[in-house]
Amino acid sequence: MDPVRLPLPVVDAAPVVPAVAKPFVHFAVLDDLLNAARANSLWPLTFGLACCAIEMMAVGASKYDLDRFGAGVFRPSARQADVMIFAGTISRKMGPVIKQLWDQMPSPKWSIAMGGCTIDGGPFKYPNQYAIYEGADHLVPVDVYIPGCPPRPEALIAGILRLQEKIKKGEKGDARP
Amino acid sequence: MRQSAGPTLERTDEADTYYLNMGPQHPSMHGVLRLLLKLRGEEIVTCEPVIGYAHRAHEKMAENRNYIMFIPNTSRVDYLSGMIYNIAFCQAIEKLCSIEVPERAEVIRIIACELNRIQSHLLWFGTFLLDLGGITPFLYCFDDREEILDILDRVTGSRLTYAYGRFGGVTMDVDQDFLVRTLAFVKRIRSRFPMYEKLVGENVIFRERCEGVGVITPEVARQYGVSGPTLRASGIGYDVRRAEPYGGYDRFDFEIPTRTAGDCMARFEVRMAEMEQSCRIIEQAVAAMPEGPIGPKKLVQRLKPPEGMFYFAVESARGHFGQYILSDGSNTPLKLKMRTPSFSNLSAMETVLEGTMVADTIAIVGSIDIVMPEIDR
Amino acid sequence: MTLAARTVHGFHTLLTGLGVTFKQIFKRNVTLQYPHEKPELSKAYRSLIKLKRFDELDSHDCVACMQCVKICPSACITIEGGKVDGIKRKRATLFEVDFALCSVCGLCIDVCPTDTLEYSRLYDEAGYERAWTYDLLAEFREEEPAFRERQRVQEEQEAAEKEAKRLAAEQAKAAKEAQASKPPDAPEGTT
Amino acid sequence: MSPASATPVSLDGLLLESADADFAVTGFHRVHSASVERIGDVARAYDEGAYLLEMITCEDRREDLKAMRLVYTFNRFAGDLDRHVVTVDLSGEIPGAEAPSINGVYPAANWFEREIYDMYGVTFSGHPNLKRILLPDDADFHALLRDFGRMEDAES
Amino acid sequence: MPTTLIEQFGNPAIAIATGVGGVMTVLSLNALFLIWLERKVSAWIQRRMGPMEVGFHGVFQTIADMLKLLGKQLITPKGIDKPLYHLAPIVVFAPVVAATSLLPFSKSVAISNIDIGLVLIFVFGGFAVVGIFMAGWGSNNKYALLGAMRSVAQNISYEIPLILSALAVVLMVSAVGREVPIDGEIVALNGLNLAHITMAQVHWTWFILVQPVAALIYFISVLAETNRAPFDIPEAESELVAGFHTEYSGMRFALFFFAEFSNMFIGAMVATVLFLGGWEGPILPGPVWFFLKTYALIFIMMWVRWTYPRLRFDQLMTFCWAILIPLSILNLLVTALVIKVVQS
Repeated sequence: MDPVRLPLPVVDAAPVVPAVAKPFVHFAVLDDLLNAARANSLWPLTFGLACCAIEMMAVGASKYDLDRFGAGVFRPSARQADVMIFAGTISRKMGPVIKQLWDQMPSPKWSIAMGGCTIDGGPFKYPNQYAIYEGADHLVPVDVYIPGCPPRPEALIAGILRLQEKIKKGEKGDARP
Repeated sequence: MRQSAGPTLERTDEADTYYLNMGPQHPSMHGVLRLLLKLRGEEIVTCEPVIGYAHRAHEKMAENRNYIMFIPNTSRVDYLSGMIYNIAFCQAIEKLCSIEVPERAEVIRIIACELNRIQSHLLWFGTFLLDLGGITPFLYCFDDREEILDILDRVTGSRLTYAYGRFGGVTMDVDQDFLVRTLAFVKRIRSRFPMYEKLVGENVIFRERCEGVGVITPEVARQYGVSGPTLRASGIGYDVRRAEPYGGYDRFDFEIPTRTAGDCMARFEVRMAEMEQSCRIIEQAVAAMPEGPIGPKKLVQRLKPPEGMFYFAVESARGHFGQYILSDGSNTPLKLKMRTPSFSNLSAMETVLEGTMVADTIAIVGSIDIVMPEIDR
Repeated sequence: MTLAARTVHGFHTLLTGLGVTFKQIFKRNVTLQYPHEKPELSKAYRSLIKLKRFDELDSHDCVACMQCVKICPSACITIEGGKVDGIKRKRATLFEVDFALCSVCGLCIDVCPTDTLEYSRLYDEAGYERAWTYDLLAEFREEEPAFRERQRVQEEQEAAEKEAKRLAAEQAKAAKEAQASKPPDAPEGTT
Repeated sequence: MSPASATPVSLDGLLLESADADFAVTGFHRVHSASVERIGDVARAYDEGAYLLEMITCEDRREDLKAMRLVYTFNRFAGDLDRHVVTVDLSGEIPGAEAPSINGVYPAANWFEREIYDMYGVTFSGHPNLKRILLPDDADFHALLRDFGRMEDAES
Repeated sequence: MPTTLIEQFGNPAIAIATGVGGVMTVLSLNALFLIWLERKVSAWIQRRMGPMEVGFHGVFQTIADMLKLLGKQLITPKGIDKPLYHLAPIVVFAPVVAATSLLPFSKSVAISNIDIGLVLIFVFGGFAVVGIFMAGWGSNNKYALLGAMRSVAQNISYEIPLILSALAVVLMVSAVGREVPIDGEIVALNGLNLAHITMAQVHWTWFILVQPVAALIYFISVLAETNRAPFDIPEAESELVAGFHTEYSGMRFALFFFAEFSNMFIGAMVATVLFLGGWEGPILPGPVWFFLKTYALIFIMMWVRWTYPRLRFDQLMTFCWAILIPLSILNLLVTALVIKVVQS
């Protein structure tokens, strides 16, 4: 039997974006339709940082084929992307670039932290580490975390499916509850 | 301390030129390379590669840890030849502390490293075509690459960043099924080469885009310390496996493919020929697989390295990867410098890219096959 | 080659390129439809570590020797344990691994003296929370008291056997001394 | 294996001391040490001998040698293998340590020297644009110095 | 002669309403289908599966894309040239609708039947260039500017072989169609009227058999006009990030996306009219043949896109000026010579 994941309390990630009030008017059916459309056409930003980028490419390739979920359209320009997949270690020099890219993306936008480095520093975390941000949470609100070093392509697809469920439930990415 | 993202763009000094920032996030910048180009129209006046966006402090970690605890870092320095780097670190320590490696382990290591080299060249071929605009060859290469990842997964357990080597051998033995699948893969990849040749090698658009583009003369290669397929495409047949044989490579006969043109097309042909040579090595290695142990029973942890300076070079998919170890006899290195090939190959770009078009820059940088964390360490 | 010949040859190569891709259309696709089809993982597959269940003990055999904690490069294993309520063999009472830090290098498995660690088959982990600490003792926790009981009984048996053996050894020694101290006249009571 | 002794490079008078090294163990054919002033001539000599600059690195030897030591490795890719290492000792204070840049002879040195300046703080006189290469430009520390960022004195 | 809407409805207001309505629905349905087809064709060629999860075989995938793009935030970057930036998508998209209304779908159905239909098509084709340049120049982004400069040079230079090869067809039509019986009376065919061109091919044979060189040049030029690979240099993904539409997000980007596929659709339709005999076909009704031939051409365009790398910009220019234009002029001369010889 596989080890059971501890129901640890959520480590309070650095609150990056102030919470946005719930929308005042609810269009029940339209909201669901719009959320379903958003969930099924998540255009990721081509944004490989390190080793996980190769596994992200493998997911885009024929064997695992991300296009089956409508997410295979990798948009190079931040203006046309919906989800930013952090694939690899985030170095300190890359921090301002990531923040700028995140601001350039039109909302609703989501982010997936793929690989140990983007969750908690991964194999490069040691006391007094000077070169990397230990976790993508220091820069950007993260919606889905995928552990592994590097996570298998199936894990990234599972992560995207989790993100789709989250969107279908209607939670906007950058408006943290 | 606020971290700025590198040189900011100002007005250029020359007339009718402007700075274009092929920034850290760019579809064909192989990770997080940033080219600060000064352009006149579409022609490049000066090009300054700005690196450091994937700096992860490997060398600082090496100085803070025992030798054994640095093993996971090695395959993450250049994750496209992860196996070659992982085995190279183990071989360096074995040479340093003169640890004996059983013959079967050596042959297994050679097969794994050559499979890793083919996989790296395949991925280079795919991304090179992607830079030139052809999308389909990229996906065909990934089909073949997935085959290699499956085979290596059977014995190392991971797909990309391996921790398969230990001081004195490897962690898991190879069974008959692995050997059969490797030979089947070699047969399959050999049937795929003519298809790639027809789809891409002879394609007139590809030839127009590559011939005569980004010529690196042997003199420039020597001045910048260029190594690997990029050097061999400029006519110098230097390959560490032949120049300073290590790990049993002298037992197998294989040629070192070279070309003299030194342009993108020559680099393409050298890498395709190199894949064929790696297949030959694998076939001979599988045929000559000796019986015997694959490594020490107990994990070798406490090392007694002699003091002084040591250098151990290996031929990675991108070129001459040298490890310089300064040891003071303790179980932790005083200094571990990793001389990575792409660092020098990319530094040569400052002269090679002058005067070329923007589209050629993408082709040339793509043709020298760089991996950013290997440059930034 | 004149311009015309080059154009014709170029056009010919373009057609062969089209031929190659056209043949690919009719070949079967190579996609593994992940959520519907599960991948078959190789026997050497490496993922997060887990505790092996030994048949003779019917439980794990982690003696909290802290070897793996010392050697783990990313320090992602935390263990607490020791001698528990009277059993001589040490037991781990807390064994947690932070999967976000683990680089799956396998050094802990190689260094474990009781060889109780092995790789789990987790391959598609994804979630909404940032904490990825796994509790490896979860499956053994409820049967722990039963195990300790069996262990205590077994240790008492061993102690008893050792006791008995020691007694037997003393008797044999005493008997030998007794025999040695009356050498020439007839040995009495040779049974 | 090329005979280590027959070095086609005329280094007479430029080096402080030279010694043969056992290639099988250390990976070098000859180990030299040169003074700071003569490193430019040494580099030119190697350049004439068609050697290439394989690598420059720096060691923080302030504890035992009271010096920052630069390590230059020269090798031949075109001929048969012949790897020489040349060590140069500089003054021990950072940011005081200074060495002449050999970028004029070997353009490869440009990035090596920038990396050493970035990681160790050793400045190179005559370098075209000596600024940080790996760390962000406004970083105010030199990462690989032994007293910087040690694991034990981290406030975890 | 196909009866136009004006003749059917008499009242111009209704005619215009039905015409525009019809064209818009045809275009939007077709764009949705083409985007889905493009992803499926690329999947077949690359031996993967393409959109699968959103409805059977991903049929509603493009609808999901469009709905999502509708719901996206419209970012207006700082420092842009406001009028140019906002007008660009409309200028790129509008001529597409106009050009579709000129085409004769079948013997009886046509939205309009203008004597200089072919010239109008090329005029509307020229509009797209202006729109792309406005987008590139207006969005205050160096990549977009580079993309815009490239697209202007490319479209203008490839317009010449396009028109020259079409001229060859016009020559043939007027030569062949001296006296052709159309619903009763004999009429001399006017080479510029699209319906007449199709009639000529009905009357004689398809022009692709007679003019293979012109057809090839026309097809290559249409690829270049619609910025499709191997000529997709203005929005070269690997060089200029996303070319002229780098700064567009949400529905504005969707309009560009929409216009690109509609341009492809129109290019294929005009090629069908010029070379493959429009609505002419043995048993199936007119429009079915028309769309069948159009989608065959579109499939070839997609097939070409997923096979070839991209030309460099100066190679594109030399290919056009050194090979295509001389070839098309030569072809025109030969056609004129042959017609002169045949007629005398």
